[in-house]
Amino acid sequence: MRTEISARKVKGEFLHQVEELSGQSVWACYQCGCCSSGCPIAEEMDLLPNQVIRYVQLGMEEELLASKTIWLCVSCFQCFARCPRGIDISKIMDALRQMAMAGGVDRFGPGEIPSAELARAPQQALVTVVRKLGA
Amino acid sequence: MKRIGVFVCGCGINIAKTVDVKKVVEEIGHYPGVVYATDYQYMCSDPGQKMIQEAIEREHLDGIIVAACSPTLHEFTFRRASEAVGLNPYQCEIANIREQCSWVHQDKEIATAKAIKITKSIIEKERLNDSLSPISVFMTRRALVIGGGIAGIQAALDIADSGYEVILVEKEPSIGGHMAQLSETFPTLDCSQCILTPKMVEISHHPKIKLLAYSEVVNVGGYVGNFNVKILKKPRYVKEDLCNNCGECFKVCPVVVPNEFERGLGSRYAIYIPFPQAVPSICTIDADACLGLFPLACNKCKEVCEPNAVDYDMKPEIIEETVGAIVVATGYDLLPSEELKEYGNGRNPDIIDGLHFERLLSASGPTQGVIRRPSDGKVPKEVVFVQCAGSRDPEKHLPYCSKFCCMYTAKHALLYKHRVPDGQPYIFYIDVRTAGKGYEEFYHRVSEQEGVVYLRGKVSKIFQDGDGLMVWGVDTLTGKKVEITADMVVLATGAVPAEGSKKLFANLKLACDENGFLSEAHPKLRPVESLTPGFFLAGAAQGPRDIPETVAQAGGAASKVIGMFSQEMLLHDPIVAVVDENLCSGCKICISACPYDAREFDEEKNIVRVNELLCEGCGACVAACPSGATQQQNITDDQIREMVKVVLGE
Amino acid sequence: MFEPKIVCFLCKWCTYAGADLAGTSRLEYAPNGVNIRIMCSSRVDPEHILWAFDRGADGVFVGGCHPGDCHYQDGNYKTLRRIELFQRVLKQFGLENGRLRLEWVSAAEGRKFAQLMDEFTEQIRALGPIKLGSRKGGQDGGSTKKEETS
Amino acid sequence: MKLPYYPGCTLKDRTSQLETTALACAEKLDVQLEEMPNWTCCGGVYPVSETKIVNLVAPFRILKEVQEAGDDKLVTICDFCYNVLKRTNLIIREDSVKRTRLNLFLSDDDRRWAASGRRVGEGQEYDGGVKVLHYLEMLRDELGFEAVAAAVSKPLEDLKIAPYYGCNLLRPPLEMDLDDPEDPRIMEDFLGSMGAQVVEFPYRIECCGSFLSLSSPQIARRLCHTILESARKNGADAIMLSCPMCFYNLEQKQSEFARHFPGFRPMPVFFFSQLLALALGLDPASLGFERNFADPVPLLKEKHLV
Ligand SMILES: Cc1cc2nc3c(=O)[nH]c(=O)nc-3n(C[C@H](O)[C@H](O)[C@H](O)COP(=O)(O)OP(=O)(O)OC[C@H]3O[C@@H](n4cnc5c(N)ncnc54)[C@H](O)[C@@H]3O)c2cc1C
Ligand SMILES: Cc1cc2nc3c(=O)[nH]c(=O)nc-3n(C[C@H](O)[C@H](O)[C@H](O)COP(=O)(O)OP(=O)(O)OC[C@H]3O[C@@H](n4cnc5c(N)ncnc54)[C@H](O)[C@@H]3O)c2cc1C
Ligand code: SF4
Ligand code: SF4
Ligand code: SF4
Ligand code: SF4
Ligand code: SF4
Ligand code: SF4
Ligand code: SF4
Ligand code: SF4
Repeated sequence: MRTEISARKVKGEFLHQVEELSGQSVWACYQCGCCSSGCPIAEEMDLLPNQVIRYVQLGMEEELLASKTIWLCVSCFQCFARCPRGIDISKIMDALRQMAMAGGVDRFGPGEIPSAELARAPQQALVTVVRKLGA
Repeated sequence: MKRIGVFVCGCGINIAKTVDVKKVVEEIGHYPGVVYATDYQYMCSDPGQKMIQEAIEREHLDGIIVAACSPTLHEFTFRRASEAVGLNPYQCEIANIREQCSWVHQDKEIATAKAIKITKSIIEKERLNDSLSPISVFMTRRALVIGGGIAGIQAALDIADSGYEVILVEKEPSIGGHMAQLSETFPTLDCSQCILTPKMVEISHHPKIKLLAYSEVVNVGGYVGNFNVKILKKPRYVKEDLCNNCGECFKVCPVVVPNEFERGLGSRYAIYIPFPQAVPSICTIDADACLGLFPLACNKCKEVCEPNAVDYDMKPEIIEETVGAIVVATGYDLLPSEELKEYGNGRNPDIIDGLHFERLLSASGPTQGVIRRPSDGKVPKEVVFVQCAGSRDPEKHLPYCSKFCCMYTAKHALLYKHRVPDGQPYIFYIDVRTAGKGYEEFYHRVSEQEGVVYLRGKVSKIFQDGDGLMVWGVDTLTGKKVEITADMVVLATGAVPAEGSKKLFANLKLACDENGFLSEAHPKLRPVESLTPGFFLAGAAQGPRDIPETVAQAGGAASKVIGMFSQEMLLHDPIVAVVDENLCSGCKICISACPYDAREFDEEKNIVRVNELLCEGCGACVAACPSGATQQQNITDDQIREMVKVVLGE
Repeated sequence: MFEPKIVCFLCKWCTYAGADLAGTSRLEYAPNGVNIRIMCSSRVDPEHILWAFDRGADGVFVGGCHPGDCHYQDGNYKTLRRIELFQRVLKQFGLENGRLRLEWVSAAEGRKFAQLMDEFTEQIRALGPIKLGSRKGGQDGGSTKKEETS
Repeated sequence: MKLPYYPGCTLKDRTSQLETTALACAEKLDVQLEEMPNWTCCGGVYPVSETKIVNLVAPFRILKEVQEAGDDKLVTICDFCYNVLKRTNLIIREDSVKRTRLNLFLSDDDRRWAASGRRVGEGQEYDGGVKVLHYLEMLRDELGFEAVAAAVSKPLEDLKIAPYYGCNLLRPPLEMDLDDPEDPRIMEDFLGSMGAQVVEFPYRIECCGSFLSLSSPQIARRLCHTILESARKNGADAIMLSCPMCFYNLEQKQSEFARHFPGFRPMPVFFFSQLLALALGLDPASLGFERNFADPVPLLKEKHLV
């Protein structure tokens, strides 16, 4: 199926919301791909970080909110540190997670942490994973 | 009181249709000072002009107003006509009743009233006009060219070939610039040295060119037509006229240091010629490397120098020259690799930049054109080229596109493939920019026939991994993060203004853009002129550009200089600012208002003076002057006040 | 109907040329403004504006080149600063800021010039003639582009 | 030198060895780190969402208390706390809207506290004036690595250590502004001041996988394995780091590595403070090595450091 592109999508509410939540200017991205080449997780992602930005630019909301990528980004800021346009991609990932969760996806709860881990993982890891991936 | 004549044009019906021309004549005819008023159908036609001229003579007019079309169109026409019959051209003014009245209004009554107001306001202006003549300036018909790259060389030759003298100043021991370092040049792959060397030699032989290599411009005073230039000639410690480039001294010099010309990949002695084809072809002693000039520690070169050219006592010399025009052609440098921390921080010998690679490719280079990687001399079999290294990165490095790196990278990959047929080149790119004649075709050749693999994506990181270099990239077209283990990496590092140019441009008071490249007077219509009169721009000093564009621009700059020199006198519009010495309080407020440094403070009299050759007549100083001491010729405050009055119907 | 009197100071390189273009394009606009050609908008001395108001102008228009396009490097920036400062002075005289307007019009913007003339005329018409009473503490009338951007 | 100190929750529990050694070293170096009273959790991650300002309240309150106590610096040890506090501080300093909102938020909060009889805030605006320092930064900028070097009694001479930075200490670079994000020196210089041999390896600034060790453990494992192997390949005896999360992923989780990566050999991992304690001559038995999976003691014995 062809993907529809229209003013409704590229100037749509979705893009607006992502920009609002993340504080990032999505159209600053010129798709150099540097974020993806340095991302430590990229090989596990179904959409590369630069593709995430591109999908946002084109208003491809459904595809994005269904992607694995947004749950894999660990906010290591490597992409941000090297992005020639100064885009904090982790903020965009966070915004997308937030939107996905608002849409009812509850990706990760404390219940999903194996008890062995619960017993020894640092508090900080527990707090972080829940705040990043849980509602 | 001045005797003023007014000539109202109907422009066929262009004006007459909406403006009652007769009524204008009638009203104006009674206006104080107007001794003659008439109308005519086509004022700019021959009969029209003749009519004006006759009236000027017959009525002994001291000033005329032509109420017609915009002054942009025919001011020149009518001023010339006035001048022909002895009326000072600055006593002829235009009232714009067509573009700004008859063509934009419909109501005849209103338009006529407005035309009358416009005409009266111009009469008021004219009443107070002085007779002026263009300021003519004596001009020195000699040019200074700063920078001896291909831009400076071309400009110097073009000017000199037209018969004017040229002084060419180059800071390095030899002219040639970066083009001398290149191997073969895109898109035709002609040998850079082969096309450049004859021009360099021509410079050295040209009777009209005085070459001052190993020199720098330290100060420029004066103004267009008459610049006083101070040039520092650095001591070579070798007499230019005696050294015959026999090379005996190299054989005995005990000091070996990296050769800058080879970008450190080759070496030279403390007494050296940077490259065999250098012009002037004479030695230079690198005082920092030499075992000791003060006190003398070695003396070996002097001992063997047959013509006795070595002169350890040579001193820096200041040379003063007067020139009429200056071409600035100081070129570019590459962004130092140390700035590219994620790409090896300039510390890995096998991560090199484009100019290093040119030297490796060059038959006269340190490896005689055999591609060997610097660390161990191995012929690299997998080579990664990284485009936009530092360019197009407003966050961390250079915001702009360096323009020639897409093409030189394509060239590099191709030449590499020719030298190492079983090697594999890869090029990481964001976009491939090939806007030039034959460039796209060249790119196709490289990507299609030469087996160069283009990968679309920006490299994130390069590091030593065991024996190889790990390059982390992405291919956004497949959507895959990729890595390549390379034997050598070539960074297409971005171009920056030549080292030291910031200081030089500040010294010359030349405007630069935010990246430090020279600003042109107008990006489209005056691309080879600086905003400062008398300065012309050539080559990469204005922004990264390749050789064809550089040569074209250098020719353009040269022809501007020649055009200026071919005039009898430099003429300057006389509507400059003037200062009434009695009113000026010496507060200096105007000095900072002037964009051209045309105002200088007279310490003795405690007043400000205008250098009318520098003044461009913007009037900013007049508005700034709190005491009314400074006025602009023929647009004085009095004139404006009177015009305002009339406009408002008094 | 109140017909405002407007004095326009136009820089030779941009706005005056823009006004010429409006003419060559035969764009009709309000006739209330009369143009005075100067070399650069930076030639405008606040005093000139005062004269105009003093002599009965209801509005003053200053036109210059767009920022970055000034024929004299940065004259229009000087103008911008001066006019901004001067707006405050005008206020003290009891004149509404809307009576003085600074605009950038390029040589290609004939249409913009025509529109501005109409717009400015209407703006002044709305403000009405300068009342003596308004010379002290008169309220702010009309907004200028400048105000919006600053 | 006396400085307020913010421990954060992890240091009080799962990685208390980091705190105890850091505090012991501070004492040796004549730096009095005074744990701030009433500290709360900083939130663990800097809330990157622009809209959820409420998540900034916790770190904001911490910083405000520092200022109210009359201090202008705050030392942290955990990289995550450092990241959260430093970035929060910056946003307070630079974003006046957020600053005002947070201050308003806390003025309500003060009233609540007053009602509970615990403590009344002065109601004074917090303006971001506190300088947030990482312990390493404190050593570098406040004390100076020369002073550290001078205090070293047992130089770590033969120890080949690969310093590992991870993500939160250096990035985002403009906000953290601790060191060059691509070529940091602070850990290297720190190691140098203790006489250790620094092993630079390409993965020192690559992420360890962070919290993915809980949600997608196989990914974090792969990343950590690569990091450890790279350090080993470059000749390191051990890794030094500063973050409890990295420690968990790179050290504690080594227990599972042999199962997934045949032939894997454990590699000792130190907190920077443990190495400092060694160099300053503190009792090796008190440094918490028993908590490590990869026992560093044999290595230290071999190098005659215990
Ligand atoms: C790796 C690489 C490969 C390239 N390959 C090609 C190619 O194949 N084809 C092509 O068309 N273009 C190529 N180019 C571009 C080409 O180098 C430039 O177009 C050209 O050199 C510009 O000439 P220029 O005279 O303006 O500057 P430069 O060559 O930089 O010359 C400037 C001169 O001014 C001198 N100078 C600087 N400052 C001062 C001062 N203050 N006082 C006195 N003298 C001063 C310098 O010493 C130098 O001699 C390549 C560029 C690079 C980096
Ligand atoms: C859509 C478009 C947009 C553009 N936008 C820009 C832009 O924004 N900025 C920019 O810098 N450039 C732009 N350009 C490019 C710009 O148009 C050209 O650079 C410029 O017009 C070239 O000028 P020229 O005088 O060489 O050629 P032309 O403009 O083509 O002029 C050639 C003249 O020669 C005449 N002529 C042709 N043959 C003969 C003959 N046998 N005898 C006598 N006369 C002849 C023609 O009638 C014509 O008047 C644009 C081009 C296009 C197509
Ligand atoms: S690095 Fe930045 S500009 Fe490049 S693709 Fe990623 S987000 Fe876009
Ligand atoms: S912040 Fe997320 S997207 Fe960016 S490099 Fe780290 S994991 Fe990848
Ligand atoms: S002078 Fe101007 S207005 Fe008069 S006929 Fe000529 S073009 Fe028309
Ligand atoms: S300096 Fe003397 S020895 Fe050396 S090349 Fe020149 S002439 Fe020969
Ligand atoms: S005097 Fe200097 S330049 Fe001459 S041979 Fe000795 S070291 Fe070389
Ligand atoms: S010319 Fe090509 S390689 Fe160079 S900066 Fe521009 S796009 Fe990048
Ligand atoms: S008119 Fe303009 S250029 Fe001339 S002196 Fe005054 S400010 Fe300078
Ligand atoms: S501003 Fe006027 S009074 Fe002051 S120095 Fe300049 S000319 Fe003289």
